[in-house]
Amino acid sequence: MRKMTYAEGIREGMSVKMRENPDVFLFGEDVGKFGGCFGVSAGMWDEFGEMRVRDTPISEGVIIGAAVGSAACGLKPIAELMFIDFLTVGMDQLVNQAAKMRYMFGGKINLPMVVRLPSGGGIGAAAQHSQSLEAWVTHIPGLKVVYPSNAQDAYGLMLTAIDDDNPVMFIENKVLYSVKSDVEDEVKPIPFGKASVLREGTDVTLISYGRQVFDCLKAAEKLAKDGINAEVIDLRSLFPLDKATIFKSLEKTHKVVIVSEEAKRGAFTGEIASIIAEESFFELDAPIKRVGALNTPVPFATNLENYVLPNEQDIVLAVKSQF
Amino acid sequence: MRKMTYAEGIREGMSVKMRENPDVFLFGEDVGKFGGCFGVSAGMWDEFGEMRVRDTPISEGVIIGAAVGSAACGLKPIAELMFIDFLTVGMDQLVNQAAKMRYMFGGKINLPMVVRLPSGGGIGAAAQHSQSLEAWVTHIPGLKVVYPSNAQDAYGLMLTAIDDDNPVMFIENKVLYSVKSDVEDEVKPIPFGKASVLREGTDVTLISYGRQVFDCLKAAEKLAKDGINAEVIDLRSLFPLDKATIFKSLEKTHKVVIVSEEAKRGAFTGEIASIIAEESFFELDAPIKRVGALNTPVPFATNLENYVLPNEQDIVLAVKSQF
Amino acid sequence: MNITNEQVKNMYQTMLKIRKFETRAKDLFAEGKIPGFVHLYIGEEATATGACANLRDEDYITSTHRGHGHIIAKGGDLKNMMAELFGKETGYCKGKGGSMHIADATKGILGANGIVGAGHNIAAGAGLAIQYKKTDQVCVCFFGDASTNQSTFHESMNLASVWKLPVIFVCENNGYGISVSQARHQAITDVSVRASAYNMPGVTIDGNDIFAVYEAVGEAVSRARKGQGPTLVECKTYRWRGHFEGDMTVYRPNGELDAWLKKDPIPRIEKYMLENNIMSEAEIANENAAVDNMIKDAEKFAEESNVASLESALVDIYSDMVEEGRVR
Amino acid sequence: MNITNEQVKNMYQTMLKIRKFETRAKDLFAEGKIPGFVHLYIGEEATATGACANLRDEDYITSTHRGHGHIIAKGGDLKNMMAELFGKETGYCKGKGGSMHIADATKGILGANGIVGAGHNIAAGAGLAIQYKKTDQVCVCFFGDASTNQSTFHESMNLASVWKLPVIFVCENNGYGISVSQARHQAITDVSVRASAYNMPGVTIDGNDIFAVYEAVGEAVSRARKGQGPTLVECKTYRWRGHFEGDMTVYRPNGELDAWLKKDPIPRIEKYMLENNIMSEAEIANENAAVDNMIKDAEKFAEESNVASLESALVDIYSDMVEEGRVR
Ligand SMILES: Cc1ncc(C[n+]2csc(CCOP(=O)(O)OP(=O)(O)O)c2C)c(N)n1
Ligand SMILES: Cc1ncc(C[n+]2csc(CCOP(=O)(O)OP(=O)(O)O)c2C)c(N)n1
Ligand SMILES: [Mg+2]
Ligand SMILES: [Mg+2]
Repeated sequence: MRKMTYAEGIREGMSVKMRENPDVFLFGEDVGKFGGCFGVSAGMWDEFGEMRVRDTPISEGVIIGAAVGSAACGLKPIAELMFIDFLTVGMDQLVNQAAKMRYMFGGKINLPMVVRLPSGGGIGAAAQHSQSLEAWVTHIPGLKVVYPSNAQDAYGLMLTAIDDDNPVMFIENKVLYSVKSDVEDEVKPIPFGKASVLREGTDVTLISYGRQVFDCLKAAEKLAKDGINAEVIDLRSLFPLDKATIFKSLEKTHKVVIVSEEAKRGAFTGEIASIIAEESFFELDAPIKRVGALNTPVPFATNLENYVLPNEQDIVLAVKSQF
Repeated sequence: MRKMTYAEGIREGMSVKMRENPDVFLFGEDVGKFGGCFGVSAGMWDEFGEMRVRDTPISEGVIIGAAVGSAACGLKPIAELMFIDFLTVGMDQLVNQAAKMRYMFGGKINLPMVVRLPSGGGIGAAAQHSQSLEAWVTHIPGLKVVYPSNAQDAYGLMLTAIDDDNPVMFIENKVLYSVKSDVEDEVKPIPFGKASVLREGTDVTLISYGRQVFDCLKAAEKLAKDGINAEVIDLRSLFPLDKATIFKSLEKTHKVVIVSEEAKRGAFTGEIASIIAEESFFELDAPIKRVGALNTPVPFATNLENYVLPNEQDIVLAVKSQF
Repeated sequence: MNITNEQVKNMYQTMLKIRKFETRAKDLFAEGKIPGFVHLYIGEEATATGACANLRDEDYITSTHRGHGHIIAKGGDLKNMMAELFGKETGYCKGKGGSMHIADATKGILGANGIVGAGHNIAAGAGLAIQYKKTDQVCVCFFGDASTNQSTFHESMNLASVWKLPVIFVCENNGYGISVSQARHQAITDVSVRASAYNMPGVTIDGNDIFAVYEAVGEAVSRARKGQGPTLVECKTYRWRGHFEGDMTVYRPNGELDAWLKKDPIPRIEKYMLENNIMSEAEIANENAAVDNMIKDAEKFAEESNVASLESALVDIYSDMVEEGRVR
Repeated sequence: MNITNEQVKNMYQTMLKIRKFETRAKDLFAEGKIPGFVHLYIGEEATATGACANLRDEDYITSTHRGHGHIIAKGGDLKNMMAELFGKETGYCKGKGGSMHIADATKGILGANGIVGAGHNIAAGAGLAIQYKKTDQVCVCFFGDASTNQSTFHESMNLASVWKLPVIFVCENNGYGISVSQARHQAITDVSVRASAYNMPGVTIDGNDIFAVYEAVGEAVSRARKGQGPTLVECKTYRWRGHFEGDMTVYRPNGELDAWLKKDPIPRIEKYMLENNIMSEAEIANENAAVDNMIKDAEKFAEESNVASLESALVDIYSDMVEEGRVR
């Protein structure tokens, strides 16, 4: 066991695979000597050289497009977008090409590519650099979407993502990059579609992923003081989604609060809520609560940003409203 | 009262405003003499001239971007994208610029712009020309989103959209373009956020919009034969959303099926379902059912496309599962 | 010119295959046998044919909405193509793609594409893969004049030039993007001038002169194979039909089509072959009959094939997961 | 050169305002008073100043992530700017935008922008509005060298040229996009060569020579005002600081910064003014003191202003709807 930051977990996952397979490479804006805007690829340029850790021009369209094209021709690209907000620039290559090519071509093509997407607010970066856009990509058949919350998961999910023969959206949380946590000495690939239960509980199920997992855990501690025993689920993989773990928990708790950092309207949490309302309705004995960011662009000023983004207090209140 | 096609309703809405206000203009690919790929602007070039019905190069980014820029400078642009699928190319200008500028600039700018988005499958146009992407835009604070199902609504909503000081996504259904329906002699602007109840019923609420409204009505007729009396709500406006009409209906029926043509995973119907599960939970006495397209890209072959897209039979079955 | 008689004959056959395949597809569309959109390449055959005559099976191409010609020229199978247009399970895409999405990985065909300009970026990616693997393959990226205003043109040209990727950008300048003439969509007449924005060689040639295309693309291919980077080759040509079947071409000036009909690349190569004793009139007639038969066979194959099973809609989304179907 | 002494003095003051505003912002960022990202323009002042000296209040500009200089040069208010950097309610954006989103519609400032290249398209839209309304306004679009590889550069240059829009594209070529030098992000050395891809005039000038900038942009402005369409003006310059505050500039070759420090545009204009008796040493000192005071006032204003109320986060999303807040 050792301690690693979340960023190191991602880096190690990539590096292990790059050592193993010469077809794996990383490219994106300033990923090279600069080490990436958030330092995630620091040192990789030294180890792997400039062809395998390659700086691109500022052209998100061709970053994703070249990932598609090179994957179609047998490589295993990892494309980094500096911020998930820049998906907007390369959306066509992702949604109309990467996600659909296998299907449109009758299954006769493999697209083993990973797109790394630093996401979320909390660093005062304002509306164009703080979004959470997982709802867009989970909506698109043909994409897989994972969102780790800690170093070990980041590492293990990255191993799986690189081995996958399909386009994988690897969403990373910017605030978590510097957070350290335990990592096993030998990290195994973590299969997609397996949530992890971070805290067992009997009274309410808190479903979350990414940074909000920590808010859920904090909320659970507070709730425990009030005699409410919360179960906390970290989805880790948004699609495929581990419905079994969710339903199993609901059979115990019969109450659920779903938490993410997304603007609440149209959030991926809505998809989870509606799956529960459709498939596990009779287990419920309270309204399904969702906690998200307010339906605003993310404001710049620290006080406003803190107000707009969700926190553990919002979760506590949501849970209490169910009792 | 007269009959108009859906396309004519849209055209009339635009033309009325263009006659009224010289700052309103339409631009996009082949909207001019060609009349638009689906003929929606047929004849407008003759009436308004080439500066006000203006053909653009194939550059969706600058189509939306120039709408933003010209709206910021006092015009009232209507930008047509040929297919909603091409939003992917201009997404940045929509999401990071149009939707956020007012907020980022502290409210000190107006962006009265309409983006017309022909949407949906059913014409054998395959995966890149058949998508329903309303979930993306409803998720973005700063955008308004409407989706008419008939000529009168298209006309009246267009009047409102053009008068609105905010970016309005005007989603149009390609299959409906040629469908005729009654239009009042004098069409008034239809306020956003007002659903219309197309059929009153007591046993189950069918919520839908666009083309699926007709599937709901057909399903309601079939259900009526089995003694199930369905209420059918046409949302017309996805954001703002008329929650009051939904909740009122549920107080009567206590059952709901939500229908759209979107790939079901991550669909806007999930947002509606989760709003109900959160805010109107205790009215429900059956699982919230959603009917959507299967979670696949839209296939080309007619039989496959028909299979993937939802139809009235799917709605009937969803309703029956609740009884 | 460095070209064998055998090559000329092959080119001729390829052009005939394209012309006849599409002429038949046009009729089948009119008869309602082919759903969706069909964009025909008739009149532009020399470009795809001349360009692809320089390529090997393991070289790549990217194509467009107007892709039949490129695919046939790169060795695509007529039967699988026609079956795909019909939406049958024996089609290249098992009926899931249709005219705009035909691909054949075994021939390096990275797909027709319904998104104008999307192929540019995919071609850059193919070039990147080739460079990374250090082979001497190339990728030819086909695209229209109007697509050169799309974002992807710029991004991919820039990337290809700064990284010296083995991509040949072949612009088929047919003077229009749907109804919008070149003069109304860009302020230039030769698209090849755009090459200088990337410090890339650029040439403009007669796209209906198959030998000019063959040579210009050939030179670009050999530069690319040697690691000398990308080239932009602009081929001036014209589409005889409307943008898609059903387009009434109201935007065309009188006489424009007629002028181009006279530049039909097929009689041109026939004349050349006759003059140079490459094929006789009789051989030409035979070749035509042979290709007619291929098209008939393709149509028969398509007609007789089954439509795909509904369950087939649920696979090929992912390599390893199948979607749930309808619970009817 | 057609320039009055008054104009030169104004330009000098503007450059001082930019330099001193940013130098102070740098320190305030280091002290933790300014959250988020700060991208400084220090060293590039002559470009924004020379360009905007040609503009009227009703002319437009679009700006970038490195926007302070453009905004000050176009007449932005230092107090509102500093307050915005602090995230206060008296800031230009009421604290909702921050450094990367300052805008001032009353001065035609269509906003700094956090998305590289986004301003290009917005500028095209401003140009379209001007042309549509038939006024003689213009729009100056500022952007960096690396942004000329972004999709928007191409789309907007093409649209502006084919529609002859009154847009002046001013490229601030400081040799880098973050850590990537120009040679590694594009295969050209003069961005102005890209103008020919759009049949648009393009020039390259010394961006640290304020008079050269003033003249080149001035010529472009007068063409644009006359309806003669857009121009690309490339200004070679250099940013003294890292890409953003905190960047250690590991990617810079030794000596590169030093060479550029010698080209500081501020002593250059001082020398010119002294030589031409436009300002004396004493007047220069006075001007410096005056600007120092403006910056102090701006800082004081920012310090003393209130942070915005939490409820203010809920407005300005739409013109006519307010969002629901937290139910805490
Ligand atoms: C991104 C995108 N925008 C618009 C379209 C609609 N469209 C299809 S083909 C076409 C014209 C393309 O013109 P050009 O590139 O010159 O090719 P050509 O059709 O002339 O061969 C347009 C506008 C599209 N398919 N994709
Ligand atoms: C679409 C997009 N991609 C990437 C970034 C991250 N980014 C911000 S500034 C910058 C470099 C811009 O370089 P240049 O255009 O030359 O301007 P400079 O910073 O040198 O003034 C990058 C990559 C961004 N903000 N937006
Ligand atoms: Mg064309
Ligand atoms: Mg730069």
